[in-house]
Amino acid sequence: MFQRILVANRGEIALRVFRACREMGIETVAVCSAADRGADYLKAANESICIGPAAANQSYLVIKNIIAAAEIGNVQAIHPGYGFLSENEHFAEVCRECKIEFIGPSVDAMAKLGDKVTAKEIAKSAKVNLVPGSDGLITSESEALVIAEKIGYPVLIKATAGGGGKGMRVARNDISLKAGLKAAAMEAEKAFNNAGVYLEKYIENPRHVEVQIIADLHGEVVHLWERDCSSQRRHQKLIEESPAPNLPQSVREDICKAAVRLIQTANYTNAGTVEFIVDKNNQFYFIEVNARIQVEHPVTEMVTGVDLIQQQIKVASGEPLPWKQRSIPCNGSAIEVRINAEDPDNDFRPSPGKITKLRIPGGNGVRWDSHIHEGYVVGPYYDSMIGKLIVHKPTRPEAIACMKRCLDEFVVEGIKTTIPLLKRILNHTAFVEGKMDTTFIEQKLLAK
Amino acid sequence: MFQRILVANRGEIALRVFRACREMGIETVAVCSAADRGADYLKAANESICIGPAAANQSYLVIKNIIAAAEIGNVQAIHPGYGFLSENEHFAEVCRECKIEFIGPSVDAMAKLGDKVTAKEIAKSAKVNLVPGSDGLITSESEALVIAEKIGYPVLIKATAGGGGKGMRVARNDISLKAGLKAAAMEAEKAFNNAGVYLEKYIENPRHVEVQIIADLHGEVVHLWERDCSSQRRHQKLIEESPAPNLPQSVREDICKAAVRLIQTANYTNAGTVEFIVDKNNQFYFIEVNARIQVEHPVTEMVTGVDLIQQQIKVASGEPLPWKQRSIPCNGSAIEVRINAEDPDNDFRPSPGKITKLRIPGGNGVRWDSHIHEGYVVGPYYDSMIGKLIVHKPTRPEAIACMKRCLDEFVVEGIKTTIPLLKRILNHTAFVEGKMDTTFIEQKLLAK
Amino acid sequence: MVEPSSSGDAPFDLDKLQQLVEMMEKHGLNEVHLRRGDEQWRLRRGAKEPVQTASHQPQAYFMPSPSHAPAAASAPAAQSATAAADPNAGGLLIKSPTIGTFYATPSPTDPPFVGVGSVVTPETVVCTIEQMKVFNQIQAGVSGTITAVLVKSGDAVEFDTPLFRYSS
Amino acid sequence: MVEPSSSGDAPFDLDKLQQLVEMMEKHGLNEVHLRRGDEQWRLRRGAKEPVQTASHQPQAYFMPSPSHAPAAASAPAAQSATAAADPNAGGLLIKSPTIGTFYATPSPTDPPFVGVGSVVTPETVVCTIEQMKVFNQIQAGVSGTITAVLVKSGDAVEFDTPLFRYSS
Repeated sequence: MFQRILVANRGEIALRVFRACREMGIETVAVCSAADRGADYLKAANESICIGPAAANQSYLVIKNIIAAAEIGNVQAIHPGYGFLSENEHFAEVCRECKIEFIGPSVDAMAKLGDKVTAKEIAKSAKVNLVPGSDGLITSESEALVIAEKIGYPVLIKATAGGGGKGMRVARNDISLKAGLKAAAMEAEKAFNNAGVYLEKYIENPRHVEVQIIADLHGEVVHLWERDCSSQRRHQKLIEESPAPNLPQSVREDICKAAVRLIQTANYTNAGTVEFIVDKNNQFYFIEVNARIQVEHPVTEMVTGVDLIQQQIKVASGEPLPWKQRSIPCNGSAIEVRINAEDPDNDFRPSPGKITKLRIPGGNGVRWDSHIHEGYVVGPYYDSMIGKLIVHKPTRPEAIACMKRCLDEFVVEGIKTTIPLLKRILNHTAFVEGKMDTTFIEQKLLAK
Repeated sequence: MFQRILVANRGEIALRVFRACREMGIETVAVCSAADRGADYLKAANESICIGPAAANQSYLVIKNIIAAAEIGNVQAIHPGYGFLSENEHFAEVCRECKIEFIGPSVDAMAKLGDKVTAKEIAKSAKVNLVPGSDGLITSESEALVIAEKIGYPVLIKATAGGGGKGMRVARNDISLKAGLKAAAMEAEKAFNNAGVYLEKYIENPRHVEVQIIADLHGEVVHLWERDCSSQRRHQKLIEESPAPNLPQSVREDICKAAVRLIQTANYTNAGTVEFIVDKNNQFYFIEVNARIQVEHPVTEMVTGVDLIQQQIKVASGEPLPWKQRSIPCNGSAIEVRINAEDPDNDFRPSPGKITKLRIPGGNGVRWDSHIHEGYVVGPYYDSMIGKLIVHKPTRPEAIACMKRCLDEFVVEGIKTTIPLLKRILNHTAFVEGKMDTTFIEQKLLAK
Repeated sequence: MVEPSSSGDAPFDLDKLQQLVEMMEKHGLNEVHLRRGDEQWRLRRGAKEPVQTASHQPQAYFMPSPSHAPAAASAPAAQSATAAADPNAGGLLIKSPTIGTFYATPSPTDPPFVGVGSVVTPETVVCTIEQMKVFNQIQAGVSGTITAVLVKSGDAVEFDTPLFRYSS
Repeated sequence: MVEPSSSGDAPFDLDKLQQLVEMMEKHGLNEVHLRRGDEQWRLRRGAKEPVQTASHQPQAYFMPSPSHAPAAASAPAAQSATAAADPNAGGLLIKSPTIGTFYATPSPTDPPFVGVGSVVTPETVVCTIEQMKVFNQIQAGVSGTITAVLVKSGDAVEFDTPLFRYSS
């Protein structure tokens, strides 16, 4: 086991790793920018090294500065957290060349899964469903009709050179497919000087469901069940939960097994997340792998009782996983909300500033992961997420009631936060009934 | 189910009940003294009524004021919390005469268990072990020798009129028993003008183990496993945990079953705690029943997943218990520390004052139950306990590591607290090995 | 014109001041103004408005914060007490010594114990407050003339709810 | 008309004032006004409104700044940089633009890039900082004369660690 680890991150996830290490008896070295220097959360580390000015591209994103800090800090391993360099395979490679363990997957696995085409090939060979499509450009109307019949309507016509929705059409039957092909090709020709189009099944109002996996260096791969992260605004997750509501047990098991197959096929190690979209018929399609720990990992920790950060460190140090798949439970229901320093009344613009008053809810079933405190200054330099509030209760209705109670108690003054929006989501029928999809917040809740 | 409940208490337990009710959709009415008026935690109630000046005997302890508040506040039930009027059977009686449900046991059960002699008779008829003894005054030396042989040495010779240790002797064999009987009788005659003495088995360095039970109004009684509360100073509990460490599974089951038998025999309903002392050979002896919710109830909530406050309210409203004994788990290990505003360097004198800085630990497995906040003024009027920090982890060593990490993170400025003492206990071999008894803090840790 | 006293030889006693400050903190005093002869001490905590002081008043006055503790004390409290007159209008107040239901009259058909203009002594019964069907007679506790009745018969009152305004 | 007192011979007791200010800060006092004879002290913290003062007082008026947000800014930072001279002694500083290991010389056998007394221009190389076996030449960035070298060869430095003191 490592004796000393550097955490190449900041804020709540850095604190999360410091805490996990402290409980394991592992020393930690923090890196910080000049903007974070002296922040309270750094006291949870054994040492703190300033690696550059506030701008992330001059501090948290500078590989050589972090490696220099690791050498000066005399650590054996680096935990990258999420964001910043966490999915940068070059960083992982440099770490290992410098004989510092990167707490994450192998460079090879990161590279393979980081490339969309290779990732899709891996999924195919692992017999994991991809969104079905034409597997190449459409050469004739009759070919398109055959494919559409095979994959089923509605289908999406997409320009191969496309972007920004241009040259894109949804077709719901043969007639609109024929018309759409022509219109899309013309539009694409005009916009991109390339008339090539292809077909893909159109997944309407999909759910975002992802599977947490962890794999050791000895070939053992287990899943830790799934999370539903459909409550999004502009592809930003706002609320995550485990288990996914209204997903039949057989589908839950199938999706989790698919994730394990894919991870095994990719020879992936350490923690990772396999993302899927799920349609109204509970068909699921592989989207991508997040080759790192995720913001929403606590909901999985609550229902399984597994400390994912500690398990990442143990796996990276060579320890075998301590359990088999069948001994990983999924107890009760856990929900996480992200508290962002954003102004919901002002198009969610970041709202930096000093927190003049702060009352954190507590009590039965409540977990709070955050580095902020009364008097903390939320800077303008980094992500606007300032804390994660997690509840864990025997049932989903109880978890929702607990979260609503917590958000009612929550007081943050001095900055604007997304708490009012979170309250609205928690009261929205679609959420209460567990019938969220990735569009409901923008199309139903925020629509005027 | 009740729609509106009054909480006849203050501070953390009042907040605990407000939160539980809010999650159940039940409105709450708070009562407060003039000293607590305007306190932040009262905002978690729907209404707050000032019932008198700061002194508890003019506010929280005045039955007619609380009943008046309940009538004005238009509630259907009163939750008494712990302390104050919670074990006052007259209060329970008045509540029910006023057609306000008292959320607790029946007056009859409170009265029976509140009386030591009756409680012992109930224990006997429930076949629950009491500390063995002479069952009356010793009439001759030979009788004493027979009894001592029966109950086994060491035995305690106690004056029937005794108090303050006078007329008390420990005898470890026949010789010291004979000598002790004479000496004790003489001392008692001199001190109390009554030479009567009796014998009791002397339990050396006992552990304090208690069993949480809950019983509905339909005859169902279940236990929620045991708690070890041996970490005490001057009979004040400092740290509580569940399950009790180093207690064989068969003993755990026996002690829990004994508690259920006793509660059934007493026709007791609602939540209660059956207290035992446990000797070095894991023999357990009934001491008393606490006919209320207890400070340390959260550790039981963590390992069983049951919300005890909500369950109290459900039972009081007539709902049957939703589970059978066999479906109540005991998962992982939970530890609670009480944070008291006391000065450990000054004989634990209360340390009231304004909290000028406060950093509450958080993260995985951490629960915080408290009404305090930065800027809160701890008054000199009430109990010095200002918060309960609870951790829940898969194993006891992990729970201890997590608690130590939390106490290291904890910052309270402006008042003195027991945190330094708690840290010392958590590092003490007896605690780490789970070999605490009720004397180790005073005799080993605090001894000079 | 101003002839400073000769007492200026001794420095300010900061230990006493410390004692005073702690006293203020403990007791939630907002302002203290002390003067003896030509020595005057004036301390203020948490005050918002500028204090007007006439420049040469020979008075020693203590001004504990207007009524109960400030800030934190701007309590929600039971809204049930509907004031018959504004209790914040200033003046001297007779407050409720307990919680219960206020009755201005001995019985529904009787006239009120007191009304505006009534002269009261400390022993004068000014109302009853009912708790658990018991009607507790409340005495004025002060001497003066009632200038306003602040609650109505049947109103719920809590501890310290203003009941009457009076002038001395 | 105003006859200033003769007590001005003794200076204000700033130690006492310090004690008083600390007392105010600790206890959240906003204002203190002390007077004995013609001596009066008046202190206020966190004041927003203009202060009205009687016009003819020969007052001594201290208003400690309500600003200075220390606390969070008194940073811990890596203790690894062992200063060869006190970096807090004042003066102008050349600070490290990055994190790494400081070397004063181009190679172990060479003399230092600069020493006390060296005259530097912005382009003068003053040291190298090693990161991942790469020795980055660090330029002075300022013009002046080096008056102190604050770190030793082989010391770890972090971003903003003071390296040299200089006079311009």
